Amino acid sequence: MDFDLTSEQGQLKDSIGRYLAGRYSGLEAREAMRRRPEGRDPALWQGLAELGLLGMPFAEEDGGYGGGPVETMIAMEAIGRSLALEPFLATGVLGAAALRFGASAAQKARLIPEIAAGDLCLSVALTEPGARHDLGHVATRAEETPAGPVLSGRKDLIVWGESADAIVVPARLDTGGVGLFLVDPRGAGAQLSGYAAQDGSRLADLVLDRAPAERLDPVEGSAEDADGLTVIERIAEAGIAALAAEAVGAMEELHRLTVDYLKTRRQFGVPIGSFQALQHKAVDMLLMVEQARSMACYGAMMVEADDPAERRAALSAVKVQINRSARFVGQTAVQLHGGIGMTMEYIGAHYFKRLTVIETQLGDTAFHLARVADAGGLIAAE
Amino acid sequence: MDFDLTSEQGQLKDSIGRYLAGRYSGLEAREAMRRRPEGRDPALWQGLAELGLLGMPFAEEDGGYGGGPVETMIAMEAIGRSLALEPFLATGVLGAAALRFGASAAQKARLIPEIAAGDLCLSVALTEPGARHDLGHVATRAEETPAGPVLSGRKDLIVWGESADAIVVPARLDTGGVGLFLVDPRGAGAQLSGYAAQDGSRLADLVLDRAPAERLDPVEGSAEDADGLTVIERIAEAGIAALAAEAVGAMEELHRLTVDYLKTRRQFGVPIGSFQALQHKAVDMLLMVEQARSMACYGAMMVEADDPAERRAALSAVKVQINRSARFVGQTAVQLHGGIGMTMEYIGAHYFKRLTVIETQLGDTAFHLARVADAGGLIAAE
Amino acid sequence: MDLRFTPEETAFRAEVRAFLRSEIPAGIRRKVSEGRKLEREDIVASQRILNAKGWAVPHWPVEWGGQDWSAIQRYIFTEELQQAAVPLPLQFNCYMVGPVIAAFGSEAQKRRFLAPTANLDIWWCQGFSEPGAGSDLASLKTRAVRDGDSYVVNGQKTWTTLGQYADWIFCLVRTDPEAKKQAGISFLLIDMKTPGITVRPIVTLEGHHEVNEVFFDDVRVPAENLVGTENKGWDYAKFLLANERSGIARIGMTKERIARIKRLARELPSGAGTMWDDIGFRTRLAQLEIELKALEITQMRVIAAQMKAGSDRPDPASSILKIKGSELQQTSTELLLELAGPYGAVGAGRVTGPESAAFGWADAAAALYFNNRKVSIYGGSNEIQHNVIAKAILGL
Amino acid sequence: MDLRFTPEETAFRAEVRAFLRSEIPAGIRRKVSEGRKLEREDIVASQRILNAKGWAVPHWPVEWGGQDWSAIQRYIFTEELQQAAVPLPLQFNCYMVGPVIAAFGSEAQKRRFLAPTANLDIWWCQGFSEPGAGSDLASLKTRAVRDGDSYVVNGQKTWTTLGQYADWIFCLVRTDPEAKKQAGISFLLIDMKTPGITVRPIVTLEGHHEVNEVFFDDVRVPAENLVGTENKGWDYAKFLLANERSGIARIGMTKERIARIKRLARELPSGAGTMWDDIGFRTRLAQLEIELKALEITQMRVIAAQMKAGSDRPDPASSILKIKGSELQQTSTELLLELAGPYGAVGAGRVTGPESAAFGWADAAAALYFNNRKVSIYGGSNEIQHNVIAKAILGL
Repeated sequence: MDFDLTSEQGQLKDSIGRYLAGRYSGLEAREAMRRRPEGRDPALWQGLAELGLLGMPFAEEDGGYGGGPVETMIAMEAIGRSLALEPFLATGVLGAAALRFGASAAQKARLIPEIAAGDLCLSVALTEPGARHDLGHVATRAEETPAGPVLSGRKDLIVWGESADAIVVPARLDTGGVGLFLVDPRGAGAQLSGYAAQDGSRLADLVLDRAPAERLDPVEGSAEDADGLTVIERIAEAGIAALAAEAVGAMEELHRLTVDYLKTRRQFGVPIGSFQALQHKAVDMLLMVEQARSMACYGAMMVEADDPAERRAALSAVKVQINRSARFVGQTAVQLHGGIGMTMEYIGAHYFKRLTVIETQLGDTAFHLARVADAGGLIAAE
Repeated sequence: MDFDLTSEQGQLKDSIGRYLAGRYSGLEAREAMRRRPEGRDPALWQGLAELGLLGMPFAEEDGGYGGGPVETMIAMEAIGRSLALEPFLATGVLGAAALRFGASAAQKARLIPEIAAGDLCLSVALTEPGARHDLGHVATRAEETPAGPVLSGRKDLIVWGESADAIVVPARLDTGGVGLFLVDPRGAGAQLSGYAAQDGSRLADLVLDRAPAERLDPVEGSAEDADGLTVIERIAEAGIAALAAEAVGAMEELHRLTVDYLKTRRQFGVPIGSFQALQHKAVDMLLMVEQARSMACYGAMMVEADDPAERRAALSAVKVQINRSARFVGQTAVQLHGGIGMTMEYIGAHYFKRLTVIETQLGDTAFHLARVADAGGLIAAE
Repeated sequence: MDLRFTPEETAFRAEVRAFLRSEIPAGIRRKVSEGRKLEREDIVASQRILNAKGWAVPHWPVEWGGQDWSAIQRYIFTEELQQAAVPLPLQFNCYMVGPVIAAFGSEAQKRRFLAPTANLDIWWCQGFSEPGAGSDLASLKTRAVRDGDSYVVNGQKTWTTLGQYADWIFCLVRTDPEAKKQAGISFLLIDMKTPGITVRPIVTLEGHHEVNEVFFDDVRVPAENLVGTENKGWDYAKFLLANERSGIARIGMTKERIARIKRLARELPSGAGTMWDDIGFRTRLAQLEIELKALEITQMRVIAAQMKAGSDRPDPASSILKIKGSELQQTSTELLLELAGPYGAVGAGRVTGPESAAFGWADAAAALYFNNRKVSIYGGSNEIQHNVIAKAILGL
Repeated sequence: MDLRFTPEETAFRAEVRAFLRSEIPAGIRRKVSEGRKLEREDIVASQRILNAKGWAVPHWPVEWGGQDWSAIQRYIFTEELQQAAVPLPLQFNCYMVGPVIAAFGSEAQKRRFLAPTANLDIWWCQGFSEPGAGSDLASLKTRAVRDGDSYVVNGQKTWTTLGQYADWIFCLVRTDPEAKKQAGISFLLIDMKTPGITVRPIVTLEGHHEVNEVFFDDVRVPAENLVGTENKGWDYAKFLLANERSGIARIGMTKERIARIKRLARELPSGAGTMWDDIGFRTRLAQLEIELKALEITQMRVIAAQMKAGSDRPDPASSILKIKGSELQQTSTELLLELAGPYGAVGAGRVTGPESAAFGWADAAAALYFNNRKVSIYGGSNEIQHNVIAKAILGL
């Protein structure tokens, strides 16, 4: 048992933290990026590539830098802390998981160096209208043609879809199974429409009408090869572990802002942090942050566990705790700030909004709690 | 809309309150009664009869004094406030409802004057082993014999069963329906065994083996006549409305004790009630007490509503709020008292225990919340 | 004891309900229901319809347009407004400055202001809060110095709701800087067109421009616009804030939202059925309904106690209504957000998701959730309400 | 970063588990599991089995019977004790007075007391709390006046857990009434058979005689029974209380209870099936398990941080473990009580309900629920822990 980072991980943490803190130096800097047509500053992506972050999620033999869940945790926590508008979740987590678990060696060899260099952004189209949180709801159809497969259907809520050069799209095969395909969202038969999310990031819907696609080919004979839904689960699990780390970064920063505010804001002639009722709420926030951090660690550990049932229950448990902590910490931060916490001029409010969106992503509290309950919980009855 | 009591009701409230406060003058007085073989002081029952309380639950034409749900509420609230060990719930609420809804005019004429005079105590055997909260679970069987019906089966958790001269027992008829019967718990074929409950009151189990019984005959053609379960539902609804009032009386007194304690107990050189965190908890207790009081009023109003579905959902809603308030108020009272709240030498602890038992009686929170949800809630979607 | 309404009260409710649903435009009511931004014209139109009926200011003195209703009628009326998703008559006009002018204003002020205030010909905003004051309202710093027939006002107000639409602002200003906190404050009416006033928008969590900062830079206000007596403004403010607290539980509004959630849940696909089949969701909704029912009766008890005391003075029990009422409003928006599911993340104005007419609301769900965080903050935060109850009711 | 245990740690866990389950009598473990009252002999027997194995006081110095285990091994050991429902080694002996004597006692005291303390040949109880002191422990009033070779002790202690079984009591007494609060307190060992000591039982909520009041009336205590230096007792008490806090989260105990709830739920009839089919119940249980998993990792993080700091000094983060750990213990007893359903009302010792061997526990469910209310009160109430965190971690 060991919670220390290796010295390389420590360096990564320092460099990514420093890099993002420098660029996201405050709300105005972030707002300036958000107002750009892309909803972000694409120049920063090259910076992330230069830091080695974009090759990190891939094995060295595949052209990556051999990072694992801990490296992802470090990156996502820094993103959460700085409230960065970087599509790392889309490319470095969801897209990377799709390639790791779903792509052939040749596909990896072709795509990973491009991603590592910052030249290729991905996203994954995990949901369809009406699917709610069920990732197994795949109505988009793949059809074989002499020129290769074409896809038809509708996907929505694609994270940073407009920033993606290629989108991984699950589609129903003639066999009834599900396969994953790479689609050019600006190619023939594809219509991508982007829009703002509540947290300042961007989402996109994708309508496909016989859009040419390239099938991702998992390692032959693997579990992922047998069932494309297995790959989708792995992608979602990687996403939950990453969102957990992002949420922890955001919560810690929001808690810090709140405690600072309690120390400096004066009412009735004293700092409001001298009121016991407010102190205790700040303590309750800390408890929730610490519980969330523990579950983010648990997520990083369990995301590579071998047993699918155990892994699935664990990641669902992670999301439940993250969601509950995110809600409590966000709401309480606003409450303790009073009016100023209600304004978009205050960066704390933006943390609250990001945390709220995280709650809705990759399954909400009720969905994941039901999954843990269905699995019979986490503790064996013996 | 009117929350005032009539002057008669006001007098009843004063007289019952004064009577019980005089007898239950403190924990020692109560403990002395509890330690008697009966678990109470039977002499007090005559006093309640003299106050007119025991005839109150019955219509004047049936030999009663024509009270209604408000009178029951007044009585039960006083019982709750004084933590009285009187079997009024058994006789004056459950038993009375069994007669009101389930008995023929002749039966009423025979039994009610005896009850009003304090000479006849009843109880109702609402549950069987394994029924959990389901009152429709009736495995006890009634058999017709030339000498009249006989019952065989097991009933448990009968409220103040040892104090009852006759027990109302639901049993399965040959037709498959359910009928209600009066059984002498000390007669042939009946074996009654009493035991202490967690709150100092007494419960009893009843084993019947071809025990002679008298069938209660509802008014011919009424809903209650068609289905004995309807009578059982009405009995349980009357019981919930009464428990709600009892809980409110107990909660108000426990809250008062707690606020008093906060004012008098000193730590760190000041009354602990000067600590804001404790003040706010005392306020949260008050909120829960007030919400419970409102629902006790609602229960008293709805227990005579005509529409069975509406009545049923309403009383379930009442029990949910009462249970939640009882738990919060009880737990918080103990917490605010600290160590002293944990001891049986302190009367507040006994209120907590009674409130906890109320939570388990006539359906717990989860049971009734599910009933409200199944009914589609309380508010029409339009 | 009887919780039922009299036949007269029931008939009154039916009359109000029928009028509101037939006369207030459905488009406006839908905006209210979904928590979308109302335009100035929406609010004006709705209030003028009510005023034409004599219902914009029923709680005012009869001579100034009031209705002499019982507390129960007022309760029924407000609940019906909320349940029909009608914009409430502008509270700054109807519940704040109007009653203050009627009670404490000069005859000239009454004649000049009350009728146009009721009809929303004058739009008022409130100048009480200041940056740095927060819950400690009386620590306000905006100064008004008497100079001949005028006051010269300098300072800054904040959280001025809908100040961008306002014709006039009623302000608390410090007229005696030597006096202790609550003393030395006056109640001043100021024309927003007066030179020296600047309004700066503040965008709140949900992305709307709902509140403002208002800056006063040597603003000259005719002395005739002082309400009542100089340095007695705090008394009028307390009178006004007591008014503000009534109806703060917004039970009708939460009921309306619950009814809407039920309708939406029945249409919204989830798994093989709809969200209405999700017993967990329905259980959470039932829990909210139970607490709301309890609060509704608590509110009736407070009203009955006030009627019995023959007093319009605020009951400290209204702090209970504020705390619990705001919690339940917030819970209802949480359930709406849960209902929206992954579409809760969608930014305002974007319609996406299942191809169902019922789904056009999802982009507003998060906005409503965000916006409703304010209800436990404004009008005395819930922490302040706890302090009030601890002191006034529990004697701690 | 790696949350997994090393193969050595896993082997250690297996060894502990196998030993506990084979060597500690099942009857004793069942009582612990159901929260029933343990007799003095149960506790003595269990601790002597552990002590014979060298496991009663593994955290003591090796020369006095300790094991030189790592913090992780200690954690594993405690968790296994709890999960196997083994009575914890008597904390007054093993976690309180023993470490204090080992650290601050004279050589003579160490030789006289430590071995019999480890083997429970001497049963210790704690004389810290006094009526009127509560969370303000340092306000204690019991006096010890030096008289020749003795101290004469007068005063009263309370909440003396299992004092009825005790051979000795370790007390905080005031030796310098002039000094400020924390100064002027000494740490004294007193033979319970000394004339002038009276023990009065206190029955707690669940109906058991677990705690006592202890009265001192001119009790003469040999001066050699003073631990360390006169008037330095508060330092030793702080050292002791820090020890007390470790393992306070009782995660293993809650895990054991959850496992038991699952087994019982699968056997307990409800409707057409069992309570395990009740998705609402299972969801509440899952929620508890999730929070417990998070707390388990939080506890490991605290241990890892302590190991890294190379310090046994208490981390203020242990207050987090105390708060959340006590909440989850309490939640687990609430679920057990819910499982008992209507049989939760049944008084201790009565078996009723479904004719199932699995149902013999129901009468103990409420007792366990009642008894567990103490865990958020003792050892510094959760309100006090909030104060500690606010000050020590947040700097408020």
